[in-house]
Amino acid sequence: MTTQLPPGLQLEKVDERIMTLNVGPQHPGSGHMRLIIKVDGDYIVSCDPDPGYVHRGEEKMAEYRNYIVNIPHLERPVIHDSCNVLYPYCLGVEELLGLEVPERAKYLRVIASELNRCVYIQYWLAIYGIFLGHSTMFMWPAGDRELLIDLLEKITGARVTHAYFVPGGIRNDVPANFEEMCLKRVNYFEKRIKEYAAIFYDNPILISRTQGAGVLSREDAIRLGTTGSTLRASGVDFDLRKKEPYDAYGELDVHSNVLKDGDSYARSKIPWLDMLESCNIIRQALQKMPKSGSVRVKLKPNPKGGNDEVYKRVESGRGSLGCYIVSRSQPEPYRLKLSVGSFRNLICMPYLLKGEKLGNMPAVYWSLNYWPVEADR
Amino acid sequence: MADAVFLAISVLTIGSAIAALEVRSLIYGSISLMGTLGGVAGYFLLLDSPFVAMFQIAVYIGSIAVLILFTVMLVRRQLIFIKIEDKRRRYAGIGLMLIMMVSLGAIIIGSGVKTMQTDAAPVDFRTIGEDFLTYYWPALVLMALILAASVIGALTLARREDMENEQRTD
Amino acid sequence: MVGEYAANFSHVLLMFGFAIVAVGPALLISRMISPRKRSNPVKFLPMECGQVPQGEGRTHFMMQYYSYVLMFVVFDVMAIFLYAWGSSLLSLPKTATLPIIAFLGIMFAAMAFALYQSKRRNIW
Amino acid sequence: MSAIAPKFRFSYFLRSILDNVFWIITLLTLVGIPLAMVLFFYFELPVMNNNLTSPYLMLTTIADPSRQVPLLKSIMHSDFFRITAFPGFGFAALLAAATIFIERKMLAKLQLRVGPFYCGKIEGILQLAGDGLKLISKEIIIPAKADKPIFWAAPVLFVATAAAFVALIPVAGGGWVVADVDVGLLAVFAIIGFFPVITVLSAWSANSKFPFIGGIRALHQMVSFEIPLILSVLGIVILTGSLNLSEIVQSQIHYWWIVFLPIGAIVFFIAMLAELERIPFDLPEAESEIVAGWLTEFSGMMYGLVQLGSYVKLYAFSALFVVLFLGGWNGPMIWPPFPEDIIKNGIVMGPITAHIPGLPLLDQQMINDVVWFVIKTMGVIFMILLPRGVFPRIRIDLLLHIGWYKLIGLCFVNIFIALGLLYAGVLGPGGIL
Amino acid sequence: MSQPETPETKPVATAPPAKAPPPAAKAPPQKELPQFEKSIADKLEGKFSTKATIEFVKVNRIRVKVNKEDMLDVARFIRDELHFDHAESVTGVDYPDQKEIEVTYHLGSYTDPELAKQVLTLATRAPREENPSPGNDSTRVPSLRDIFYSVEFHERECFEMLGVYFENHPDNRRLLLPEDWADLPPMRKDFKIKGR
Amino acid sequence: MGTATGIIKALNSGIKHLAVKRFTLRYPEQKLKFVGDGYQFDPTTGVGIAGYKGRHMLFHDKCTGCQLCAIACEGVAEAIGMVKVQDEWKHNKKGIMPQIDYGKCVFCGLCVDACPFYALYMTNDYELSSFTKEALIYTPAQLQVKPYVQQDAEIVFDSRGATHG
Repeated sequence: MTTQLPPGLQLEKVDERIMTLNVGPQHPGSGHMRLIIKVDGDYIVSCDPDPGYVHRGEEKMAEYRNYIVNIPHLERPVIHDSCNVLYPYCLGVEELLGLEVPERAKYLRVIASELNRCVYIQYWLAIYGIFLGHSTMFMWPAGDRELLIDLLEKITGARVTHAYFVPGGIRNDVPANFEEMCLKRVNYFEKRIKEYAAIFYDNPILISRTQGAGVLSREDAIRLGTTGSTLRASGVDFDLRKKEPYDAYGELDVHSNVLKDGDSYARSKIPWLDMLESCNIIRQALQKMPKSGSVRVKLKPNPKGGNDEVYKRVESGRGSLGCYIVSRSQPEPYRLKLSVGSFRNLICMPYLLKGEKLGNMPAVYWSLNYWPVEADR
Repeated sequence: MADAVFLAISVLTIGSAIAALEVRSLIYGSISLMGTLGGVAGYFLLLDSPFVAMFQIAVYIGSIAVLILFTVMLVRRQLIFIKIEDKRRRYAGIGLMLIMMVSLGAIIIGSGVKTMQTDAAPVDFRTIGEDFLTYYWPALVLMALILAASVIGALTLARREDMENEQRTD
Repeated sequence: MVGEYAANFSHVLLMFGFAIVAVGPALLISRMISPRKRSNPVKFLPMECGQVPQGEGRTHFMMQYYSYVLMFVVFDVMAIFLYAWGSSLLSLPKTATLPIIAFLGIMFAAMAFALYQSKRRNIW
Repeated sequence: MSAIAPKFRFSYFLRSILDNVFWIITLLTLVGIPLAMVLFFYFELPVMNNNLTSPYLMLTTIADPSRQVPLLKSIMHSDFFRITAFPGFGFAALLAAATIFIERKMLAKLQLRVGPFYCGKIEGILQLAGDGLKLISKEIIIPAKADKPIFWAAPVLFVATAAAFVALIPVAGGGWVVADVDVGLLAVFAIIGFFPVITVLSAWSANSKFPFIGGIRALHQMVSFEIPLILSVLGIVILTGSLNLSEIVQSQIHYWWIVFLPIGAIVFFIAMLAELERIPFDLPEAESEIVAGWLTEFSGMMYGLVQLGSYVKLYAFSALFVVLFLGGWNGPMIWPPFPEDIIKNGIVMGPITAHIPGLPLLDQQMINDVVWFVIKTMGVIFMILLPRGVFPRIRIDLLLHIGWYKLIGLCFVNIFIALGLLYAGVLGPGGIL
Repeated sequence: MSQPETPETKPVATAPPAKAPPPAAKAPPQKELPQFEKSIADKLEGKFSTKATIEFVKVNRIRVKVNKEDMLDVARFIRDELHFDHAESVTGVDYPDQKEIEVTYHLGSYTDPELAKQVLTLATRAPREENPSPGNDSTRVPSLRDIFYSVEFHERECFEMLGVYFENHPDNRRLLLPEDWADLPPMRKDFKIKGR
Repeated sequence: MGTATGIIKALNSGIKHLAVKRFTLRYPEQKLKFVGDGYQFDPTTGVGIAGYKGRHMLFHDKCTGCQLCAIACEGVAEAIGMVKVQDEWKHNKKGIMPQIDYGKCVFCGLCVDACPFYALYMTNDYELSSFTKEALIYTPAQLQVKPYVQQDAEIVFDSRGATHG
């Protein structure tokens, strides 16, 4: 209905209700990225992610360095998950060069990779906590992470940028009495993360806030090509550790965690379950690991691959992490492409945030297990 | 002492009332309006009826002024009425005001306010409640109806009219 | 006596004034001793997460919960009437309960309507 | 020598301190003493020994401690003392500072970390002073397009409104309250009504998007939770028939209202959290959504003042909770009585015998009251602080839903409980208890 | 169909009927081909005998090369008949010596548990220009966004990194690079890193 | 009632943790203990020996000036440069030895892997901060000095939680 307006008064148009908010790059609720969000009142009308603030051209850099020297810089996209980000690269180069990894190195790789996954997920969880305004959930994971960081430091010699995996095995053997130390810490760590349930995952306020926020149905999860916890929270049982076992995972009993809801709550719970599963895998691997033996194949100084290409993928903390290497008989890769889980999950962001409430924005955004630095590479 | 306070409150009330009408910025106008309403509360305090004074502050400043502020903030300035300078309108307004003041004054003078004792004991606020629920109960029910009607009317007026535009997916 | 209560309330005002007098100098001192560099105009832009601000700061931004604010105005009045009733309850006759029940009934009907309206998100 | 402070010399540092001391002493003697003399003539001075104190007499009391006690006593019973120091602003600010310290240390303990540690040797007790110094020496940046008068006034008004709230809180028996108002409870609600106004005005004046959203959120939140806040106390008003806070406290000599009206207490507590913008209801300052809400554009001491105001407000609310539900200052006598001979004869300190009859400026009852009041208030403050470590932030629509559906329903349940108790003859005049 | 290939670039891709062995020089040439992968490759072969070239079949990996004109048909067949339902990555590889840019889609499947291990590599080539102006030159391939929704952001990345324009892509904008990037697309070989 | 019990459980968990020991490592007073003496490499087997990758240490009597470490670093950080040293060594004809710029070093340890003569290894010293960039460049003479490190804090588990004892 249109009423007769007094002169000088106009009805405002719809577009004037819409406010454009830049969430990021200098925003406590964004990573190193920007979300251009249009809000109508409390509802998000559209969302346009703008990554690229930490783009460093890792792929270009890799074309100039040989297969060994690529290692320290290729782990930079995700320094919290540096073992896993090197994993597919090492697998790929091993296939290119035709290397056979020693048995003990396979298990140690699995252990280091699972420890690093826990470290990554703890960091992710800490930020998820602070995004939801739960400061304890920031401090606890950030503190308990220290247990495993300390352990990894004893193995690899660095706290986060381990540079531990190399084509052909691992850089160094573990120190003495490692198994006992590892078991003790992993057991305590498992006990600690089980305590998160009462204060975080079973917290009614958290449940009321995240359940039903940003629901990604099974069909959409497949159609959008999501991966990792985002995919498994939507009810698709796809865990590369089980589906395409690499290294020692084939001999271990891996259980992949799947939830059906596909909302923020399920997406945030899957990594937590993954951590418990990781503790399990580490204990198994410690048992089955050969007690001694070689851990590294000796390489020539400048190894060359043939005219070939490989695509290897592993399950990282953020889902499937693929490494595509094109080799042209040079010591350097001709083209190296990292297909990272974060970048694949980025496409969900405009899809899920549309029509969502502004208050749900951080919950949905971070539950996608998106790591801006990795997506930019 | 009371006289001085009365004068001060009068100056505050009338001054801020004038400011509320004359200030160009709407926000400052509504702040001035809050001053006026607070001045009225001051009158009530001077008249030894703190209950009504607190009612005045809590309702008029605490909620109605907030509502006015809120509404003023949400409306852009150029969308408000353009001020139309018209001599006839002004005189008509002044005339209307005079008529209203005279009639109100007549009512007040006729209501027996002249015979009131200034040094009588103040009325306990509980008697207000008692009177409301016994002798004046129709007024209470009437007030409830008015409030209900106002909330319904306000809700009906405030909704947006361009519902067809579909921007939200839920 | 006229102004008896006003004298009591004046303490509240005095406290209000004293707080202003006490904390105002903090701002003044801060203004005096803090550095003031006005060379960089970007410093005085509103916060926009590191981007150049687009659009106005004070747009017509309406939350979908406007009805709650409208309801507040009415229910504030209602609550204070309930205080008048509650504080004088002891000296009231039993029949005086009826008007308050009618009052509450009408108000609850209005509240139900308002809550129903506030639930319909798409009209706001 | 380090590159960060290349010109630092200890002698310079000492010289600057000596400079400051010199100037302070000079200014005090040149300005302070004449000013004090002038002011003494204008102040209403107390009557001592049956004669009005003159300014000269006033100065002589400085030399004679036996004359100071009655003077101090008279000062302590003046309105000025009440407003500035004890039940008023100073006390509130002190408790607010204690609150901040407790919050930091308790939260740190809950989160298995240390918290402030180095500033002030003992567990970082001077951290707050350090923070205050930092804030006061920071530059105040005001956005260019802001509405400057409102922007400057908002923090000050926020503190002042919180202080006005404090004025209504009775701290101890015997009239230890700044403003003993007959309709105290209503006055409290009238003052609470100012907070949304100030918030929304400051948010509007900043002329920026995030403060604007934060201000509107704050408005919705505060305004919605005022109704449950007001209605949850109605049960007490029904049972006591009074709106005076001191009378409400006196009505709880034998039992606290939280025993009979637990639902009202819970509703009041939740509404209080929302009014205070504490986690889980700190939506107006939700940093992950809207940078810092309506505080985004405040910098330096303006931010500090808003924080001061919000902690004073926190004290005032928890004191109100104590007054309404936890029996205020009532409690068993735990303060030991003062020794008789000191009261009569004064203290003997070594060679000097200072005969100061009536040394205790405060009586035993009053100190006991204050101790109980502070203990209870600290308990309530602890309960307000604890959710910050335990709960995440809630969403605005859930918040409003809780406020308007659940809490108001519980309020009416509470009122019916109160009415039932009254009509069943359990409480109220002629009741069993 | 495809352009003649110089032997040192792409190792195999000879006549379609004879499945090329894994081309690595070190691997034994007469290795047994994995059965399951071969069956998939045969299906593709049977449908698009002339259009699609099977370049290699390895354990869990198949590589198919098509012309860019046949891209949409092959991709639709892969989605509908072979049940590959999402793209893991889209990679552009620059071959300046052949004046071509290859765009490689790595396709995987979530719905079919048998295909969970498989990654099908779908490659196509676009002509390359010496002085590129991204979006306006002949370096363009059809977008697979309507078939595999998940390639949307990958194709945007490929567009800005190599200057390959994807036709019918709804949103061909910059993604990672700064807004004022006016140089060559950085992943091309003639874009050199400073100092190397 | 699920909500109420959940809230009570969360509060209970919070209060319980008030009695758990603090986990913080008080850094300048306590320093974490590391395995062994530092990261070393055995070129005969091609496998490293676990240890912390801190500041390097250079044995002048073993370094031949072969530049392999500098070549290894070239693609990583370009932190190693070869400089002339004053001393005369028989095995080091050119008289050049690595000089490491810790403003650029990423502590990956590839230089240690590259050294075939056991001349370079990494120590537990990680406190390298300085006020100038120049002070971060360590000459061969500085690299020769064995750092003094005192690191003794370790994570201790007991019934009241873990601490850095």
